[in-house]
Amino acid sequence: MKWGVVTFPGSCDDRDTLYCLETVLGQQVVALWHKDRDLQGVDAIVLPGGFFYGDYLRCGALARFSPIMQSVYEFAQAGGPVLGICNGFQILCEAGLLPGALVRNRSLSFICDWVWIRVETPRTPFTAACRTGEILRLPIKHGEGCYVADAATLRTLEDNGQVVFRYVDAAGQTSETANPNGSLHNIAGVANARGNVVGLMPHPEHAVEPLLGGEDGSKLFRLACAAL
Amino acid sequence: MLAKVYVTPKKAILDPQGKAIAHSLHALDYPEVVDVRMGKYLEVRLTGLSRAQAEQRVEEMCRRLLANLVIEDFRFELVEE
Amino acid sequence: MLAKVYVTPKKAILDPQGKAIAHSLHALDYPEVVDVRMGKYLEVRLTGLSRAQAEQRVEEMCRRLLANLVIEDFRFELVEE
Amino acid sequence: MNTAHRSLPVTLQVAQEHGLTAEEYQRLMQILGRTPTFEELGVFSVMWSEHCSYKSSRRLLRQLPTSGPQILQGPGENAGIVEVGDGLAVVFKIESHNHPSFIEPYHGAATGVGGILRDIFTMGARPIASLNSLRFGSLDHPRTPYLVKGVVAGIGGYGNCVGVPTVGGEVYFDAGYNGNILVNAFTLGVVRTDRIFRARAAGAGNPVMYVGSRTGRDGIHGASLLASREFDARSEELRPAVQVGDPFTEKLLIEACLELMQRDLIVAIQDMGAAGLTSSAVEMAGRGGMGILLQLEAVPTREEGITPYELLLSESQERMLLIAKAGCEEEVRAIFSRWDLEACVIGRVTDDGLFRACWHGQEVVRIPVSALTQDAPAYERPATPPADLAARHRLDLTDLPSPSDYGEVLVQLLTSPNLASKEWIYRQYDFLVGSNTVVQPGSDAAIIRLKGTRKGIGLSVDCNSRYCLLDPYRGAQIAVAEAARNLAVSGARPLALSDCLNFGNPEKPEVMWQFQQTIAGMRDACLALDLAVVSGNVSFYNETEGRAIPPTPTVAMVGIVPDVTRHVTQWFKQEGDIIVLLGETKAELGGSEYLAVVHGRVAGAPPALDLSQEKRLQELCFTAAQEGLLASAHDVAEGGLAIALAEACISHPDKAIGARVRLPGGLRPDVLLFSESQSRVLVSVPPAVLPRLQARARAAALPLFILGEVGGSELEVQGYYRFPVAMLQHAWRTALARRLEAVSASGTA
Ligand SMILES: Nc1ncnc2c1ncn2[C@@H]1O[C@H](COP(=O)(O)OP(=O)(O)O)[C@@H](O)[C@H]1O
Ligand SMILES: [Mg+2]
Repeated sequence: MKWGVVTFPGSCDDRDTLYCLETVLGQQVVALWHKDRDLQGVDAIVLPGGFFYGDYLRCGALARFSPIMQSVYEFAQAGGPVLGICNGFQILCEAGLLPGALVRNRSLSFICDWVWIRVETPRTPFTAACRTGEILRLPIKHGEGCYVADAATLRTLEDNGQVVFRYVDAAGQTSETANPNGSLHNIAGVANARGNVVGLMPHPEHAVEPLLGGEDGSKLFRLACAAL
Repeated sequence: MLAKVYVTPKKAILDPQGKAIAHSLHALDYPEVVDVRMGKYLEVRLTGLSRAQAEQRVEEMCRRLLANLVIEDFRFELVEE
Repeated sequence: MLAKVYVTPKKAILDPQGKAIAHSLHALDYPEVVDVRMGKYLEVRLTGLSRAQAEQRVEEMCRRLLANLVIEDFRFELVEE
Repeated sequence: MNTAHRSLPVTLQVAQEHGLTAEEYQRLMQILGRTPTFEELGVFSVMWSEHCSYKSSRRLLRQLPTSGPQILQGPGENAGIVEVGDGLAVVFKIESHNHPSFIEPYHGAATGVGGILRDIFTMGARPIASLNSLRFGSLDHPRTPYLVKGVVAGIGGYGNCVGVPTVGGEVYFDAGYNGNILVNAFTLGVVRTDRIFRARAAGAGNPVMYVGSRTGRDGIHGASLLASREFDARSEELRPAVQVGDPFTEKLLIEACLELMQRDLIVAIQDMGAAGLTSSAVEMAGRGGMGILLQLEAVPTREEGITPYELLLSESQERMLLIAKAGCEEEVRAIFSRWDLEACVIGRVTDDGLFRACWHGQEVVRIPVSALTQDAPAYERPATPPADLAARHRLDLTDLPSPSDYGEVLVQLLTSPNLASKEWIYRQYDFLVGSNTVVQPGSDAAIIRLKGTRKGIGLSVDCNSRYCLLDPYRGAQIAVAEAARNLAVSGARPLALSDCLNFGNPEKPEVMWQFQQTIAGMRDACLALDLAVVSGNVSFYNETEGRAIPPTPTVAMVGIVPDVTRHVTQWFKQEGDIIVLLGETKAELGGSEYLAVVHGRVAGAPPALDLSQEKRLQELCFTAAQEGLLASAHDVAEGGLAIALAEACISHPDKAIGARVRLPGGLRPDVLLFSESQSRVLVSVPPAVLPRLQARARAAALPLFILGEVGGSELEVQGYYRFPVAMLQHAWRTALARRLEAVSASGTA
């Protein structure tokens, strides 16, 4: 199992993702550079968080033109597992690999906090060993994490089980107050139709050590390996 | 040549910024405000293109980069300088 | 009545967004792009005002809230609907 | 451009418009032996400005202790450096960005963060944590909410985007800052001790290279002159000086510079901060005893027609100046271009000790470097205490009516802006990026771990300017003691500090007296607590329409946690734990939050401070923490014991826990509850540990009182009040947001 973590100009959590996979979870990892095309034979790809190009114009808008994205696109089309975290999620939406878009938080301000999310489907490589309905405590940190899509797209997502994570309260219930950013249907993460490309706003890579507040996030990485 | 590009949120899509601005305008005592939509305005300065070329190139820039058609509409005008 | 408000960064002020967009347009093979400035475009829908009143009220809204005069300029047009 | 450049003529009047005095102009003429060119006048005016030359503070600052066994770099470089073992050192500094933030809160605060980050990575350190210390006017003042929102968004906007976590800070609201807010930004970085870079020019002939954003006309005379004069109606005219930050470019600069520093390609490097190209070139030449020659036409610009004068003085952000090893230019360029940044040669190091600048072959500046650095003016300004000092200290408790309902007072204090939770602010900061944050904002000190070691770093920033206004000497001592106490109770041993001294106009004898007293207070506290000042910043002229801010010597302190798993947080943890107060409560309501909020008075003498007792208390807390004895420990500060108890119940990030408490008798209730006596800590321990804690307190001759027990869902202070903790928590957490939103209608007024 070999992971690739892409560094774009403006990526911030790329180093954290590498640290999480390599040092904490003991995985084999390579750092991929946005100007390269070679994926170095990785088995799974993570697009990490940060502020690609300063989030100027729109979050993630300018990333899909990076040379590496052509390779990521082909990798995804071939069924390879791709995980987009936060800014990585925004990039996947902008690149058309995931449906919908992410807009300014309802509060209009950046939010850094710990939240609860519920796993809605185990049918992705990143949730394969989670139970449906399992609750995870992960941090969020974003200014534009409000998930939107038109009504038809939302219906398709719900019908096909492409909603992977939803914001919930500690008891696992969706509610307005449990929704930190105004996302439609409390959506925290979605998958493509095939299920191999997943994007989410919360940061699993920041929840892998008890010393730093919890380790629920490691499930997304550990189980992916088992599932592949 | 100057391309003035207007990018606006699609009608059906949430516009939290527009909503917040309308709210503040009400609080500032402008009850006449019915609704606010917040978009982007870009001035793209171009050189060496005919009007027809510019028309086609700017359209393409908008589709590829300047607007996200999932959530935004765009229009533009060209102004000779 | 619709007020179309254009807010643009002042000339001498750095516009990092415009700079980044110009840079990516070049990378996307639009060498004809000389320069990009990025601003805001607002559509403010108004009711019950005469044109003259609207003129004066929107000017005031811009100064008080919609534009940050330290770093931005604004202009607007009124359109009957 | 071939036509010869024509400088504008210089006269005494022009010099005065540049902020120089007649005497300073005379002195400059003597040094040069001629009338300066317009460009030279510009260079002198910024280098001799208060901001760059420290002409009013230099002599007094020498009194501060600045060295110690672990101190690798004290004041004099871009930041201070302290060794922490394992081959690592931490690099840190705090700096002000007050005036720009008042004019344009978002970008002013953002560029403040950008500036302090550059001071850190320019030394080869990766920035891993930031703090900020903020002072705003009263929340009732119409402009305050706008300023608060802009400043906080700006700090977040910049810090989040560059990927450096903001892990703590402080904020106070006081009418004394209505016309002059304070934004002090601190960053800490980590560096291998064998990889430290300094800003010292060397090697005649080595190329001087420019990297980062292109130069525009922004910020000309910004930091240097704006920060060296009072605010008045004319400040509005200085608005073109406003700078807009570009955190994306900064992020590229950080990564590119750190990559560059892995290789052996450069001799020196410094950011272009206040006074831009001029000060970074002159300071690097000065520290290295060299000269520098600049070719101004080679400087990359972003607009047409920029003059040599403007190139020398522009304060465009996100720019670095470095001195490469001759022959390494191409390799340097290649590293920057990988990050889409331009690097170009704009001059070279010389051995003539001169700062020279040419414009298309014509020399426009030729000044001995020493005239701009060590020979800059230094003043011993007159200092006199204010006439009403004795009156300020008068406070007769018998005149003070006792409140009828202490529960009501508690809620009033918990929801007042200075004591309410600061969650509304720090939730806008990414405090997690970097994967080091062990204790996030919300406890007495932030704790971050040092990867690859067992250690942690504790960080705290403190200053109670009300105490400083009433008695600057004691106020400064308390700022140092409190910052250190915050670290000690969190399990960190205080190591060293950086200070940001925010004052009014130093040409006023009363302000100078405040400054003098502050330095003396800081010095004495540092000596007693065994601390060094390794970096800092002085910000004078914080006045509007002749009214100075309260003296505000912000202290940012850094400590080390030998075993990071043994850190301590301030909130109660476990039902049945015993609640203990270490230290003694005295009738000290002078300068207290209670007096200000409930009685509307700022009066009396601030609490006394016994530095030797303080030191014993801190040592006890630190060792007890490292031995794992403490379940929680919380510094008793503003609002006194009542607030400390409430916070211990309600500040837990995801729950609240009750407590039953009986307070010792013998004092008037409001003194008992709200006195701000120093050197007190509220701890909770499992019952089995209590005897050991008692034995230690006895050995250290520290008073210890058992107050009660943790548990239940109510906070009960017997005889005074009883509240469900969930209700207190909600009120406390949401108070600031409610205040800010209530007035969100005030626009940019
Ligand atoms: N109050 C102070 N206490 C200790 N050192 C100070 C103080 N003020 C300034 N210094 C030191 O003086 C030097 C110059 O400071 P400053 O001009 O703020 O740095 P920069 O050039 O990076 O802006 C720095 O090394 C700084 O650490
Ligand atoms: Mg510096």
